[in-house]
Amino acid sequence: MISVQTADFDVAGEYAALTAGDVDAGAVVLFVGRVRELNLARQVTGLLLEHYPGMTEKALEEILAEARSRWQLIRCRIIHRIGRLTLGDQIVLVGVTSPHREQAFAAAEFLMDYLKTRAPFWKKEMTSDGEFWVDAQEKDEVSAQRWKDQA
Amino acid sequence: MISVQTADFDVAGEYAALTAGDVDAGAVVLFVGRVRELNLARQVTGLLLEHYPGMTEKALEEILAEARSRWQLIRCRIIHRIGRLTLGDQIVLVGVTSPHREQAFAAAEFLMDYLKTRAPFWKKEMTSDGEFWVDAQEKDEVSAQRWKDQA
Amino acid sequence: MIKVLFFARLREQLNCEGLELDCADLSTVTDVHQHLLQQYPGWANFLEDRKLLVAVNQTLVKPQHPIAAGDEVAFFPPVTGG
Amino acid sequence: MIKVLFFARLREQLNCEGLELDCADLSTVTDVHQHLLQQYPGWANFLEDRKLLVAVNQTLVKPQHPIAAGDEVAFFPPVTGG
Repeated sequence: MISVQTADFDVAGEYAALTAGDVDAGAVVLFVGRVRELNLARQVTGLLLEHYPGMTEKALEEILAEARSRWQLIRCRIIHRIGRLTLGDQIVLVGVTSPHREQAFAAAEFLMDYLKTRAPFWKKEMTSDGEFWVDAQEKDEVSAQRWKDQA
Repeated sequence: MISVQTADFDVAGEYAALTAGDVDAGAVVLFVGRVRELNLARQVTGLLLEHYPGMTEKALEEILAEARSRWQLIRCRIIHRIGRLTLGDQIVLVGVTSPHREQAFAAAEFLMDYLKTRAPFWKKEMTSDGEFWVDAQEKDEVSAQRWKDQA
Repeated sequence: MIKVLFFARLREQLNCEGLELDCADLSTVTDVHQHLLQQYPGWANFLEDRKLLVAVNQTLVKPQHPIAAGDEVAFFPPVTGG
Repeated sequence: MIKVLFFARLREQLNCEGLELDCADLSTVTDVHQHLLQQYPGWANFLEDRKLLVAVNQTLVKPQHPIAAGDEVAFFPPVTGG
């Protein structure tokens, strides 16, 4: 399931939903991305997250379908927040369950790599020197590329 | 921090402890291992987890120190349960926080791979055909070995 | 007609969220791009950024992708979510 | 004296959790192993399993590891936690 929302999310509730009533998932992997103070040597005080309504949801559904075609996943969850966020705030959650731990880890990493390079979100950082759009990082594209080589 | 315990653990509380008052950790990875019904084609009804008191804690501390020497980790948590467990029960939790997502993912996977091959825990499965000690799996040793090749 | 959208840094640089275009003479994304450059010469600095991505009907496509009436064409910088 | 411990499947096979040994003539883990085989011939089937692991003072070691009075020597099958 996919959500794009301004509201915060509750990791405990998401974990419960991923595992409730299930005895097949031996492995659960949760990833949470948060707003951190120091990014590429810039002192950050907050973020503004813009997105492309409609396309965002579509892109995330496609990424999720791709993950399901590659690994044996039981339940999957992606939540991405938009709007204004402050230090320490939760930005994104990826949760997957699988019978096998190596598949759960691979799928969660894949989802984050693809989300970071293919889903239309853009971060603007608030810093003491002003507001700046964040540049895409080469290393994120490299991370995403390794899944292609494996396909 | 490390705990070896018969009691269940609370993922929500562990997530809160990993992130409270922190604005440096951009990435949080949580892994939870659970008792699943179908293991290597055997129908499981429960597990008995034996360990080597004293050595277990020592082994886990060493594994954690090794992870901290390899990656930039802010907080780490390992909980492993012992004793009798039933279907769907939580067995193990590994939680790490890091400024960087790729490091958080790598550290969590490393901790699970090393825990599975170097920490003195043994599983006995309860099945409809009786109780059987679980054999170590070649693939777990292979998983653990890849970190050595990288060192 | 087609709908053209701009996002994030590009939206701010052009000071434009989107516009509508007659697509009678436009058959590919490249044609849309060229048309915008001719109509708004001041946008060249920003629209000629080779890193820009383009989506047609909310799917990432290549510059040679065909265009039809009713399409939604979006230009935006590399994404930075997550 | 040294303390010898057995765990999991091996503990059940030997029907023994542990025992104490005079270590005056034992200088390595291999010596301890040989001594056990001589003293308990019925254990050969289980103690000769090449996959068994051994820890001295709660650290995994190789068979040639030295032994000293007061050591805790544990034999056990490959671990299966997590």
